[in-house]
Amino acid sequence: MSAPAILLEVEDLHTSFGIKGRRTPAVRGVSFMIREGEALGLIGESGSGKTVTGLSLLRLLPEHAHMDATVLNYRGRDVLGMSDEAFRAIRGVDLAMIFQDPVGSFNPAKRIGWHLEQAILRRGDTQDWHAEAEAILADVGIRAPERVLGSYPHQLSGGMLQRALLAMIIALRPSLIIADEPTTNLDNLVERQILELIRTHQRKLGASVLFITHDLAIAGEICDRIAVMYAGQIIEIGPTREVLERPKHPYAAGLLATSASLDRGDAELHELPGEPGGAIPVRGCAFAPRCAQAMAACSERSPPLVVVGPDHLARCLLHEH
Amino acid sequence: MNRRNALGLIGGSIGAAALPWGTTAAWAQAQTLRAGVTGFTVINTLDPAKASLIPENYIMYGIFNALLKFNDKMEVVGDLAESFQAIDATTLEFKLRRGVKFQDGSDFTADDVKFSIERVADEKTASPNRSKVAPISEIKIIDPFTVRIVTKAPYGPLINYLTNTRTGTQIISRKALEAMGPEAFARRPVGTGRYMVKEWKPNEGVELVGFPGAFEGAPKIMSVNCPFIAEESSGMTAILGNQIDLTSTAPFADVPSLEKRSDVKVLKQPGLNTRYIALNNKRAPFDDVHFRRAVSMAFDRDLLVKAVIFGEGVVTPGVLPPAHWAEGKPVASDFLKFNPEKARAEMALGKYKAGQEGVVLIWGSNWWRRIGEIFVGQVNQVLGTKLTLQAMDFNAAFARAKAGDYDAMVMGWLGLVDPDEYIGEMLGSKGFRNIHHYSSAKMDAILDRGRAEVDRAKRFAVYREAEMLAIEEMPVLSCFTSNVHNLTRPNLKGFTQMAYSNFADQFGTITLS
Amino acid sequence: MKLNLATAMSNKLALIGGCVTGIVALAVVFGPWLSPYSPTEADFLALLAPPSLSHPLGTDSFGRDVLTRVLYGARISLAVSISGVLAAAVFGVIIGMMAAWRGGLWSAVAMRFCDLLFSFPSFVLALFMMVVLGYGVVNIAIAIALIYMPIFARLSRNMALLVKDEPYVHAAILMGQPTHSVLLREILPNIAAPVFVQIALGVAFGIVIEAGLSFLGLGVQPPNPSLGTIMADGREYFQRAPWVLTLTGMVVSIALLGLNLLSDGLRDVMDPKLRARL
Amino acid sequence: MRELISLLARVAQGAGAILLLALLGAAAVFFAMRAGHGDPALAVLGDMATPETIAAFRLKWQLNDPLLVQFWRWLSGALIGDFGASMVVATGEPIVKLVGSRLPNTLFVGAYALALALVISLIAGTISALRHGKLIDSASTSLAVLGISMPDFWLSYALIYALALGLGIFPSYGFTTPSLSLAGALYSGFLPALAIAAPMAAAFTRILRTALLETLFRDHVRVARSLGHSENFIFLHHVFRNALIPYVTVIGLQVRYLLGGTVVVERIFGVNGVGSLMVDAAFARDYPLVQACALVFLACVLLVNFAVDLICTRLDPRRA
Amino acid sequence: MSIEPTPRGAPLMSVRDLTLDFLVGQRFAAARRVRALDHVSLDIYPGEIVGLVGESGSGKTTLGRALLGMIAPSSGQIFYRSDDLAAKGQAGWGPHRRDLQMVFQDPLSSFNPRFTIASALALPLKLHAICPEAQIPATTGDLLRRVGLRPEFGERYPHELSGGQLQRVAIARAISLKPNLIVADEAVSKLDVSVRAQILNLLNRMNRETGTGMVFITHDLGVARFLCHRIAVMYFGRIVEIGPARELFDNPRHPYTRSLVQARHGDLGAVVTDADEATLSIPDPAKACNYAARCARRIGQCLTQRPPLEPGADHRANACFVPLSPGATVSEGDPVHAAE
Repeated sequence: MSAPAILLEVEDLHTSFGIKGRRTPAVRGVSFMIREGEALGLIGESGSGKTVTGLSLLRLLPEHAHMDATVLNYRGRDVLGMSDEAFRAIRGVDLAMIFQDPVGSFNPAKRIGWHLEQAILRRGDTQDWHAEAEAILADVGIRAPERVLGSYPHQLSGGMLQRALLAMIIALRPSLIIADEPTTNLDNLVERQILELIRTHQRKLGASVLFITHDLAIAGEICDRIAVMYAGQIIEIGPTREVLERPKHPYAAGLLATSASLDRGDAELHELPGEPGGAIPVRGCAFAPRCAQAMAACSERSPPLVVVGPDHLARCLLHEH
Repeated sequence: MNRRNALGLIGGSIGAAALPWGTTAAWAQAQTLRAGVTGFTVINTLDPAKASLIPENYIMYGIFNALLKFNDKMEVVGDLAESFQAIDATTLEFKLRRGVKFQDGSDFTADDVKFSIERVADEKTASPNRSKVAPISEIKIIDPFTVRIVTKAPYGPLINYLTNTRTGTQIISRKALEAMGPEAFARRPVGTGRYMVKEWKPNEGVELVGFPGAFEGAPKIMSVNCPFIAEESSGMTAILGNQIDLTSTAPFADVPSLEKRSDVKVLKQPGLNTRYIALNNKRAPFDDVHFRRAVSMAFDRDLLVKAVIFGEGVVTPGVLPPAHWAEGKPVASDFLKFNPEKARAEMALGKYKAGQEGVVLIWGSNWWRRIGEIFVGQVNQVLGTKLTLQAMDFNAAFARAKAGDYDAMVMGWLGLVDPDEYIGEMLGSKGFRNIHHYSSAKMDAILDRGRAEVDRAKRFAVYREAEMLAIEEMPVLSCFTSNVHNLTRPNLKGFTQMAYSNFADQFGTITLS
Repeated sequence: MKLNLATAMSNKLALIGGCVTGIVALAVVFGPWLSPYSPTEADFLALLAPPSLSHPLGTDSFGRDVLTRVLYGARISLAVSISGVLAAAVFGVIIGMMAAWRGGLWSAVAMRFCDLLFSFPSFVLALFMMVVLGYGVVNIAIAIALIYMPIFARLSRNMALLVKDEPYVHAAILMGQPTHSVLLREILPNIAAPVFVQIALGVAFGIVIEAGLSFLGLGVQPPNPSLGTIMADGREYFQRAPWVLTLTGMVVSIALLGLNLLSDGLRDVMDPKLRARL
Repeated sequence: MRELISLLARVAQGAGAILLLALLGAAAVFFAMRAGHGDPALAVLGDMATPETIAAFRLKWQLNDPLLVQFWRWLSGALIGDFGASMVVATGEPIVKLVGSRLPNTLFVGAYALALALVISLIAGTISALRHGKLIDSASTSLAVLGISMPDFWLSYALIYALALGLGIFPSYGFTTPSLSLAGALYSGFLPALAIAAPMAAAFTRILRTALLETLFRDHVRVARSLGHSENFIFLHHVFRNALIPYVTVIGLQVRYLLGGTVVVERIFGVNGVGSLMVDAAFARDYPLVQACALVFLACVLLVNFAVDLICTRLDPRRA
Repeated sequence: MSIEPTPRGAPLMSVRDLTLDFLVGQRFAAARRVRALDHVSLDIYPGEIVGLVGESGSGKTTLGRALLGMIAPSSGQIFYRSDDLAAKGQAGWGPHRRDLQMVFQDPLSSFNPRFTIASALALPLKLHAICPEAQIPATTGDLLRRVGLRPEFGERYPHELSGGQLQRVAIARAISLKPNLIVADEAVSKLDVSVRAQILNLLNRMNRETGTGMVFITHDLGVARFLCHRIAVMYFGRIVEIGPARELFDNPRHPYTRSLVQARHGDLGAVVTDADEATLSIPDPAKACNYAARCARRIGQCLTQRPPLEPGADHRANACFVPLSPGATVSEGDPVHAAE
């Protein structure tokens, strides 16, 4: 079986915020690629740089951000050097994004119908947007599309809005969907449905997904491969089963152990000491201060990504042989 | 033509269209005289018998004629009366002009004269000028064009009081008044003058239109707008910006710089007016003649002329303005001269000492207030008193003055033509301008003599006597008499300025080139 | 990526605003002592002298040094404005906090009263109060207070409504903190920032109100100098001595500029999200 | 249909609120006035008043009746549009006529000023926000701060001396009422309108710039961008449209300053409006006239705010 | 894990028939009434941790707030020991303030940004005279140590601490008064995964060490299972199922509980619609079972009657006419869903 073509290739992505001279790095040399039809999970806690990575890929960073990479190819085309106008042309129809906050994703002054109309017209080959909009809404599990089209965003629940947003993306038929915690603000049951819809429509469209989440379990269900981020770096990346069952990096292992202890209903949950976020040390491994297995060398030099298994890499000195 | 000139030209030509309020005429026909009434926004009536404010008179001068008027040498000459002569000491006979039409088309006759003057004298009319005609005992109509006015006793001021000034004795159309009623008449009066009221917009201005049948001849400019301009400085701005052609006053300070300009003409002459500090002679501390005299010597009147009106006027030598016909040589009295030592010595004679308190009421625009500020500053400095200022609006201040509830107040009168108006009405115990509550039998006796005297030279002597007494007793502190000013556009010709602050009476001869 | 010039700029402007306000404040507080002239004593040898080294802003119709008068006048203007705005702030904040905290009839009545005040054009209200109360320094301050009170009441009500539902306020109540302590300790400090910003703005606008009233002759009465009376005076002899009106006007503008920049700065420093409120 | 009903309900509710505030305002104005000092009798009768004429005057104007009776008489008149007659400024003139002839001028100058402020601020605010951080933004924001630091009366004189007397482009004084000539009104009203508009324009520019910048970074804008919509489309439909909500709201709040500004500016430029009328009435203590002017201004603010409220409802469906 | 056999003894707090309506303000049109709590009854025993689980809008937070008197019920009683607090209005809670405390969802906003941690901790100590003035610094330091923080943290301001640290301080503040009951409203949902475990362990330990009872409000059934002795599942203002945590989780009887459990396991189960579309197919929602619209097991009775919450012998109760039988698996045949 020949592997599907590479859709997106990122190498050494750096993103920082602030003015020259006082920049705070958010993403520090992230590299990965996504094949066609593949779902890659980007996992991390707050401040790990996962969202910034997604925004960087779509050039949606705020103005005071600075982004750079050595390679950023989409379908083999260099995206990095594209003009803003040229990049805009592929945005939406090739690369699309679902955001965390469904309520804020809609212009509060416009009806849902308007939003869908604009999205459908953006693709540009439709005679009857209204019929298509109704069809897509029905497709994302909305029972009364007519009512939803005529509603203002504030009249709908988060779940409904997230469905409508998904409908807009489906209408554009992109080949890569970046989903940034699309279900974090939703209730559990709705969360499930949205995840289900994303999975279904991904398959229908044959699209790839970059799934950004803090929830290991969700990533495990949706994704083919998983990349775990910590302090702006990918610290472990590999096939989902590999990473979830045989995590190599102590941080990934710790997270998994925590989740597992909760799922098992242990009397005492497994704890990772310390907290994510905070200042990144100048030298050495960013996780070292929280790491139970930290060695002297860990605070000396930054560990490189090393191969720890088939298609499985980890950024830890423990595995550097 | 350079760009700036072009802009100016455009601005000017559109500007001519953008007049204050009444621009109807401006759009319709080119010749409209725009005569700004500056410093006032309120007139209440255009009925001569009722009018009390100077801006009312400004307009009425052009609507009415009186039996007599002042010529440009300030001599009394006939107006509606062709001639007049004294039959005896108490009777004046007037031969009236024939063929004079009122603005309503009716004929002017002796009956209108009798009616107009008796109306002022009638208590029911409540005319502020009633006292001027009160001594008249009878007005006899000899024939339709001959009238005799008989007074109870010889009455000197009468001639002056029958002129077209602030006297209320302008001749109105009896027919019109009786047909319209006094209220309507006050809004749209009917006289014999060269202008009629076209529209009176309360608080905005008056629009006048020429009366073609006027006995003095139709005016040269038939349409006149008289906008009320609250600030004198705005009037200046307006005339500099070619929004008006003529103003009724000018800001004193700017007169020198305006005189240097070629785009505006300044008319000025010594005026018939007086600005003074009114004192409450019935209340401490100004109930003490020594204190009054001391205060009079404790401030420098020359300084007031310099600092308040920037030299646009002179120190009042006694009580009467020097421009007055009655004023001959200046009165020389130490009591009117700034002299700190003498002032303190004089105060020592009286019952009030340094530290004495008193309140001086001030009101009106800044230059009016400056009188009080300088006065209080200097007096306190010289005498060590503790006089203070209290600012209020004129009505409130005047109400307190009338009620006797004040110590001192800055006051002034404008456009009074007879010495009796200045001294008799201000210092006579029954004078209606006597807000000073000054009462002196001696003064009253002198004033009675003055009123009874008809000979000009003798009257002069009597009023000089009254002035000397006033200086001796110092019931008021005369300060200065200001020049009267009018600003005109350079292209305006034919306006004759008079000392008593005239205005609309001259519109008929004005031309704009 | 673009360097964010606007942020840097706004902070710099705020700094300038603070400096200008500081200089004006210092000048107003200490200037009169340093000035060799009296604000009210006339020098009739130097009437309407043009600006010179000895009289940087020239002299007025009394020969008084305009700079000295401006310093004293600014003192009165500032005092009037500050006391008016502070009174407005105190009453407005009390009304607003009570309305947000308790509601109830009195709060509703007070808020309706504020709405009513808020519906009068600002200067019309000031003018009206001058007619009702008469001229004078204290009455101007009252007018300014009435103009500004509804703004503070609304602002603090809106802010307090937000803060009131903050968990830390609930926590305080649950801890058994008495109401006055909750209001003073938990709520007041957290609505103070926008109130301070508004005070700075209000003082600026109060100066304009005072100057406008005095300019018309309805405000501060001579011989007390105030920025408005000095300018009104200057208008009377503008042709002869234009410096009195223009230079005083510029001083007013500089003071307002300082206060406005300062309030901008305060807003940015204290809470960048504040702009959206009120 | 439902929208129409809700709109009508809103209008009715707004009208009710306005009426209530206007009534409260009337009461406040009346009683505040009577609580103050100054005798209207003397104010009218002036220098030569005798006690008898004063008494007659008090009788004529029914000033001897109990306050409540006077209030009721005045209010019941006011409700049918009769504010009585002016006492001083134009004795005996019906106030309705007096104010009625002035109101168009004030409304015209006010609307003119508002229009100028809107045009200036829309252009400056938009450019400023789109080029934020650039030189033109700094220039416009600095100008805006400068603008709000120019009190209107002082700006009036600056404009008169620069544009009217200096360059001679505009009239220095006076105003042509719009019913006589619209062109004349636009021309002669320009400087007064500009003097009022400049500080407003500055305030509006700042709020529009802030609102645009805030909206620019909203999530839905980023979403629209992520969908590949053009920047023009996004600016028009997502940014500008939404920034109008706070912008219009602030306009509603600023109207009280704008109308307040007409008072001084009208007097300086000789515009015969309600503002200059009120100043004269204030000087003269013309009680009924001051009351009527204050109420007319109150009504203007209430109506404008009501209109702004309706517009905001249109702009922001969350408020409906 | 120490699941104590609850309930036993007299309840600490009892809620009886608690109903709470919000009026949703439509300024001119008639205000709409939204029922946040619908005849809720619940007992909380001393030392017990009761979990309130449900989706947003289920009324769990409202119930928690009503327990503390932060919101006035429309009807029903709230007993503290045997004292009916609700009958006395706000004042009813006054004497018991010290006994009833709360931990909030957002740690940062539950501290006044103007005060240091130490002064935030000191204030309740002072108010209730927990210890002599002089000992307050020592006591606050001690409290911080108990929640795993160094006493030096006391000098810092809230924004200088991370979310997890602040939540520890919040717990310290709550336990400083030695309350009988703490209401923890989504106390861990804003925290990162790794930190959440720390806080859960801390809460668990505190409960064991101090015996403080807790009402733990969460949307996460798994978290509730770990921490709580008993769990009450809420749906649209009603408790639909209640029982010992582990049993309820392992063996749900109400279909809604089951879908929550399934959702945790990554299965969508039978849930088909969002809540806001749910009422579309119900003729008279006021009379039907709340859950009927989304329920795959509904029968005719569900549309005409409200199922009561009937207690069973095993301390469990559920409000369902067709409860799942014990041991039923996910794939067990459900009544056919008569869709649309």
